[in-house]
Amino acid sequence: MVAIILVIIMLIAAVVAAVLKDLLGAVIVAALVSLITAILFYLLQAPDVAMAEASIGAALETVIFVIAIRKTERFEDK
Amino acid sequence: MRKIIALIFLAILLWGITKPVSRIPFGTNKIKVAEHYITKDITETGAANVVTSVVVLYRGFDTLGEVTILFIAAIGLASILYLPRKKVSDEVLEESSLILRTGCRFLFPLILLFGAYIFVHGHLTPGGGFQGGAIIASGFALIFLSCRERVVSTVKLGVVESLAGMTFVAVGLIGLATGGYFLLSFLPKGTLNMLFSAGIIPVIYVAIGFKVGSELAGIIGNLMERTQ
Amino acid sequence: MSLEMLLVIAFGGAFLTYLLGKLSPVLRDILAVLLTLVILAIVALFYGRTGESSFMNFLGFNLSLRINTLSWLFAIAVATLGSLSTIFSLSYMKGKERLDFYYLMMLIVNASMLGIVFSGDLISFYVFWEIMSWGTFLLISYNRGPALAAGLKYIVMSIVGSTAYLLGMFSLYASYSTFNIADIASRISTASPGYLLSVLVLFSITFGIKNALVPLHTWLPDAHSEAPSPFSAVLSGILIKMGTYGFVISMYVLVGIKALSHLGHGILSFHFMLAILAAVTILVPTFIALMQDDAKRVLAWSSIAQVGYIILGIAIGTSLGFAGGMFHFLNHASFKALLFMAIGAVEYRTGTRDLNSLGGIIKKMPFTFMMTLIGALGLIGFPLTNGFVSKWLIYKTLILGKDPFLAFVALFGTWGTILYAYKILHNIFMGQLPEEYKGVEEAPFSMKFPMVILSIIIILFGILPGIPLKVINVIGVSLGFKSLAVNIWGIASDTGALNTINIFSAILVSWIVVWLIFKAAPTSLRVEQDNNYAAGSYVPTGRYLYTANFYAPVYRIIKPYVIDVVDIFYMALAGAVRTLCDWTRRMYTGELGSYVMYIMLFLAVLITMRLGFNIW
Amino acid sequence: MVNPVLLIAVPLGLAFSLPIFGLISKRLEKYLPVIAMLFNLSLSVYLVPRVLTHPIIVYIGGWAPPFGIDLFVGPVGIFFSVIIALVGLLVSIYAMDYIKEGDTGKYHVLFLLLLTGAQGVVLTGDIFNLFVFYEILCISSYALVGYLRDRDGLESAIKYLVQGSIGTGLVLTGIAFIYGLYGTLNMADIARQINSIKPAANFITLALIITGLGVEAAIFPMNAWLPDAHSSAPSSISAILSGIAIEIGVYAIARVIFTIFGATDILSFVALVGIITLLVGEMSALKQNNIKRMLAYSSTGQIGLIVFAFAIATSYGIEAGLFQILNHSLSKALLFLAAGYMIYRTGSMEISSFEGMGKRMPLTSLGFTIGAFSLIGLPPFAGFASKFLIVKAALTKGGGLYTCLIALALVATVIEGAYFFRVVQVLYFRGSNENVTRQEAPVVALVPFFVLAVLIIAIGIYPGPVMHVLNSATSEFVHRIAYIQGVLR
Amino acid sequence: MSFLNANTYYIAAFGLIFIGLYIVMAKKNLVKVVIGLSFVDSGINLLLISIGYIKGGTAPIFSRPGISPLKMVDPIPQALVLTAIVIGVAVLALALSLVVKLYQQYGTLDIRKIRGLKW
Repeated sequence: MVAIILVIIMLIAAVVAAVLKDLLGAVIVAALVSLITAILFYLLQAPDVAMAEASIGAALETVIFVIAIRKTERFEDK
Repeated sequence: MRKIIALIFLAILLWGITKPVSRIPFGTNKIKVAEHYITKDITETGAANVVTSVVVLYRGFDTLGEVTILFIAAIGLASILYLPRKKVSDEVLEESSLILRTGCRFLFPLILLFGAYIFVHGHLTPGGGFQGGAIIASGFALIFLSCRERVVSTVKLGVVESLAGMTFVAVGLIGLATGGYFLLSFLPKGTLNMLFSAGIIPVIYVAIGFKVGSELAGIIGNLMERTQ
Repeated sequence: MSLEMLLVIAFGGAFLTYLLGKLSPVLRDILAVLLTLVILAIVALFYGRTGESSFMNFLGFNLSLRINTLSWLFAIAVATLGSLSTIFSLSYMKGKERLDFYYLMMLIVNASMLGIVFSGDLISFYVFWEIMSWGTFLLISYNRGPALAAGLKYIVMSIVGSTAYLLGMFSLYASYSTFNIADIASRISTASPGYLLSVLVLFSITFGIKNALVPLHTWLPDAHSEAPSPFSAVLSGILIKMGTYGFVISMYVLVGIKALSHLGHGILSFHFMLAILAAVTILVPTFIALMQDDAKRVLAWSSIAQVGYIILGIAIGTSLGFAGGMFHFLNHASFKALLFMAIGAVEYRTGTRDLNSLGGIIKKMPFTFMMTLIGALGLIGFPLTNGFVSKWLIYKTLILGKDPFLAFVALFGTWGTILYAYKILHNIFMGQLPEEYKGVEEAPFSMKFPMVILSIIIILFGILPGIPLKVINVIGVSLGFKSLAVNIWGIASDTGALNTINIFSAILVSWIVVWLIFKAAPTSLRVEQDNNYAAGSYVPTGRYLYTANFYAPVYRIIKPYVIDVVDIFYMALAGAVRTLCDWTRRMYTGELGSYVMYIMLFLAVLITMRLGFNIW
Repeated sequence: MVNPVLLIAVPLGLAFSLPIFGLISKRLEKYLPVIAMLFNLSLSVYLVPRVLTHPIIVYIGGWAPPFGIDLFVGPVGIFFSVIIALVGLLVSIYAMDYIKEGDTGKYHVLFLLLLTGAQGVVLTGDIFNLFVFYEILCISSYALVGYLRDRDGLESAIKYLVQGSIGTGLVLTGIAFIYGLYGTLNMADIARQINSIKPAANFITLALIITGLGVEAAIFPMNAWLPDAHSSAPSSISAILSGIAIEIGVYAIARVIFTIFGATDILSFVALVGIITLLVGEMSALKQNNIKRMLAYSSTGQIGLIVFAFAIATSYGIEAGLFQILNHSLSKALLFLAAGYMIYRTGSMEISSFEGMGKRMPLTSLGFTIGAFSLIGLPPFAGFASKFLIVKAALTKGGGLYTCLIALALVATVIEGAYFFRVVQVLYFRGSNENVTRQEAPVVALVPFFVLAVLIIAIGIYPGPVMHVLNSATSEFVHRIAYIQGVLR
Repeated sequence: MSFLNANTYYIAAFGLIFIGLYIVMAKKNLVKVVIGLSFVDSGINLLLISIGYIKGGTAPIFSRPGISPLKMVDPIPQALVLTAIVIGVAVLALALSLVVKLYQQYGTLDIRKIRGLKW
């Protein structure tokens, strides 16, 4: 049951990331998606992967995204 | 128009994908090879964490490739962001606050320590070189972002990553020289759940930890500094 | 001396010449001439030899070289023209750029032609054929300017031809699992007519392109007129005859005379269709030639027309016709090479070959005029030149074969030939000498020499046609034709004999009669050209160029009909292909999203085909 | 006996250590790829004779397949590794002088890793390992395409990256399905369990993998990245991408179709796709004025021809395809390398700017001409032998479909001839012939030209030794059971 | 509902993959495209892990004595996913560095405007 709720949140977050015009917001939402994926990995009895996804997918990727957005532009259509 | 076509393609893809998925019912999988790993793991490798033994020993060659890929990304990123003139800018951002700086200076060694713990214990507990390396890198990211100080220059990071990579290959070659197989686990298996056990796993994971940490830190550092 | 050695000498010598050219141009020239002469000598020594030997293994197939009288005949023509044109090049090409390259290509083309005629299997035939093609391409392009377009046209058509050849060759291989010509020939008798026909059609495309058979001729006029003159001589004299050789090989050696006669009947039979094409090839190009103003272009179109006679003779497929066609091939090689060389000599001295601006060169270059005259007479088919004999044979064949239409076409073509041959003679050599050509000199020795040799051949074969006809008869018999009654003076056929002694005496007698009549008549007064009454007004010192356009009425009549429709069609086709190609690449729009969609499209197509249509 | 794993380990170790050598001396960097490739070349040539009789199966880490990763060093693998090492060696010699801009040390590392990735793909016997090496190949080529950091380079690199990532994503999905269905990743072990592609699940898996690999192999319509990437990369990289990378893609597809799935059913479709690729490539190239883009489109076309030859699937066809791969590697590398210096001298990629090159850079032009002639398939160059084999394979296969397709392929050859001969004319016969100063490419660049040209001619005249290797290689593809039994004994 | 229950993770995985693919195909901002790529990666990882899962299984770690090997989930997909995650971050870092450089050259991230190479 927890899984279903998490999945629903995750998919909604993914759609939001697709739609959002604010790239920074989209990246934060994408980080949320990664985080939920990490939790799902944990639920699937994969703690190694969960750790990796949390530290790499959720944290470092987001950092890289944020840096990139700061170097470019924040809003999608300008 | 474009969106509709995209959706049509995705619908067809969905249609196709249901076929194999329906042949793989969720939660029932357990097949020969994996079973071998699980049952023979302790006697063959001496590592408590089966995932680790798969990653480093059974499929160690993949891991070598994977490390290479990260290496390529770091090098490629540096070459793309390369600035001909030594124009690595001390970009003028507002000074970060004292609290932040103090906080991250306090946190930084702890994060490093935690990362090191993770990769040293890769064969015993969840985690390993990649996770530990990533945590170390996030420590560096913290420093880069909050304190805006360059703790370690990218050149030094480069040396660390090269040495770590060479260690990996060298371990493999030593295995080839001693036992005739590349990446052979030539060290003793030791006793289960001890720190120094499971053959070459700790050695390789330490190397990977340093490598991944320095590469990811280098990537973030380069992205921060090398772009105006 | 084996055939392999000959080819090694020919190809190796070519490269050696190139390398030597880097050292010293003089040595290079000497070596080039020496090489061609050596080859000529070797080939001449090969006379009467037959045999086949395998020389290397290529991809599991034995490549072999083979010699018999047929290939010897072609080889001797190749070697002769090769050496003569190389000698001609010595002065013609002097001072031009990149001569090492020129000689290299010239010698390679010659060597590859030898390779073609000596090859005993279809693969080596193809290999040498292609080497010849790209060598020719490079030589045609050598002159830059408009030559580039000509070269490109040539090579594209040539690749089309080799494509057809490859298909034909491999379909033969698929049926008989051998590439050896003799082996295929021995097994082919059981093949179905439809299959044979398809193979023959494929080969005919290849050889038709090289042989410039209408409607595959369009590369030739450009290529011949733009190539350097010595090479034009080779091109027209022998290179396009490789197509003739190919026709002979594919029709009479591979398929064989017996199977060939079963390919369709009456008007729809293969050789009759080929003959019709040959007739068209005679008719249209002759009159197009008439309308050209560039001397080499006239000769180029004339080459197409003359090739028509050759193919006509060969296609009819009686022993007389075959002999006529083969003999005409030799003759055309001699007189057309001679004419190209003569025009080349004129161009070398005057710098132009435009028929409308030349004139009166006879005073400055009488020797060249004599040579041109002999060549033109041969071309027309004047008695006591070799052209007469071969055309006589062809007419005879047509009349005997009860093909009045073809015979008429052939005759009609000869009338056109007379017109343009005279046009060349007159516009270049007769009339008034323009001011700018007052300082023109006679051609140098290295140009005279090959021309003399060729004109001797023309006269010799005209008076003693038995020399080549005996060889040709041997070939014909070996291919399964009836033997002809050949003697040194001529040839006998069902309805009469050709005997050059009779002709010789008849001409001698009439000559004497005419001379006597002229002697008897009062002597006429020679006046200078501008010595005429002008009513006191100014007499222009410029030219009276009344000759330039003296076929005007004929032009008016034929102009609407003799357009090179085929060329226009090909050009339109090429344009359409280019447009199509241009549109194809619009697919790469530069937009990332579409590119990713292409990937998904492929996947979607695969899935739909499997799940929707259950194809696999 | 020398362990073939060194073919991968040594270049990898050298690549890792290259930055450290770079710290010691900047000038040392560029020699390392040469050394690595020299080592690889000599080792692979040394291994050829023994591999032809008995494939060497290397267990990595001492784990027997299917539990560990194995390298299958068979005739195919050794054939490809000779090509990779040879072309890689020549291009790295060329690059010693050619690459001057940017962070050259990084270039050499990436270049070496690209070749290592290719080497790994052809040797490995494990499908996930194949994927990993494939990613090494792809990612280093993304970075190298953008190496010059100009507008075109960056644009094509990002486009290539996105398309390539989608492709590898599809491959990984396919591998996930394979694992789910058969529980193993060893190719022989998978092949043992798959008997046909009749079940829809198998087919979809195959489709995913083919599509994914097809992106790198540049099969139409997944080849949109190719003209961009090949034309805007540094010429040495274009040569490698064209001469090696896409061939590796084709190899991977062939391995998947022939060995893993045994999917001979879909081959007529693949043949069709190959011919379409060929036609589209050649037609797009015809009116192209940018020389590198023209060569890139021509690569697409040649890949189509190779795919077609493989799809004939008789032993003749596979043999012909492998031969064409060899020919294309040599010729296209030569073409790109020669074009590279011509572009360098003129500063423009327009074909029209190469007027008079025949005088200005005679040897470079000669190299270009030989490459072009070979690619068109003129004797006595290597291209003739491969074209010959392809036509032979198609027509001996028989059947209306293949006859029509080979006719279309030959039509495409005509188009190819048209644009290559146009360039040859520009090189030698167009433009003023006034005294142009001779500006030949440096000796370091001429060495690869010379070696490639000699090889092209030598193979064209004596294809025998190559055919010897190809025969065994073909049987490795054809005899699937022997492969399985060899690995899982 | 039982279908949902049984296939939650597959739905999650393919949902992510499809949203990612959709973004790559239909969105025009390069950063968005890269986000899409990362979604595809995550989706595939999730797919692999769910393929290796066993109902009621434990993590494949002998963390304490007495764990039955037979109840462990499949370790191989986990190993593969570790690799895939690292590959994903590598590609992403490279992509973003290209994006940043590209922005300096073109001044836009709109892929419809970045069309210097076509035809």
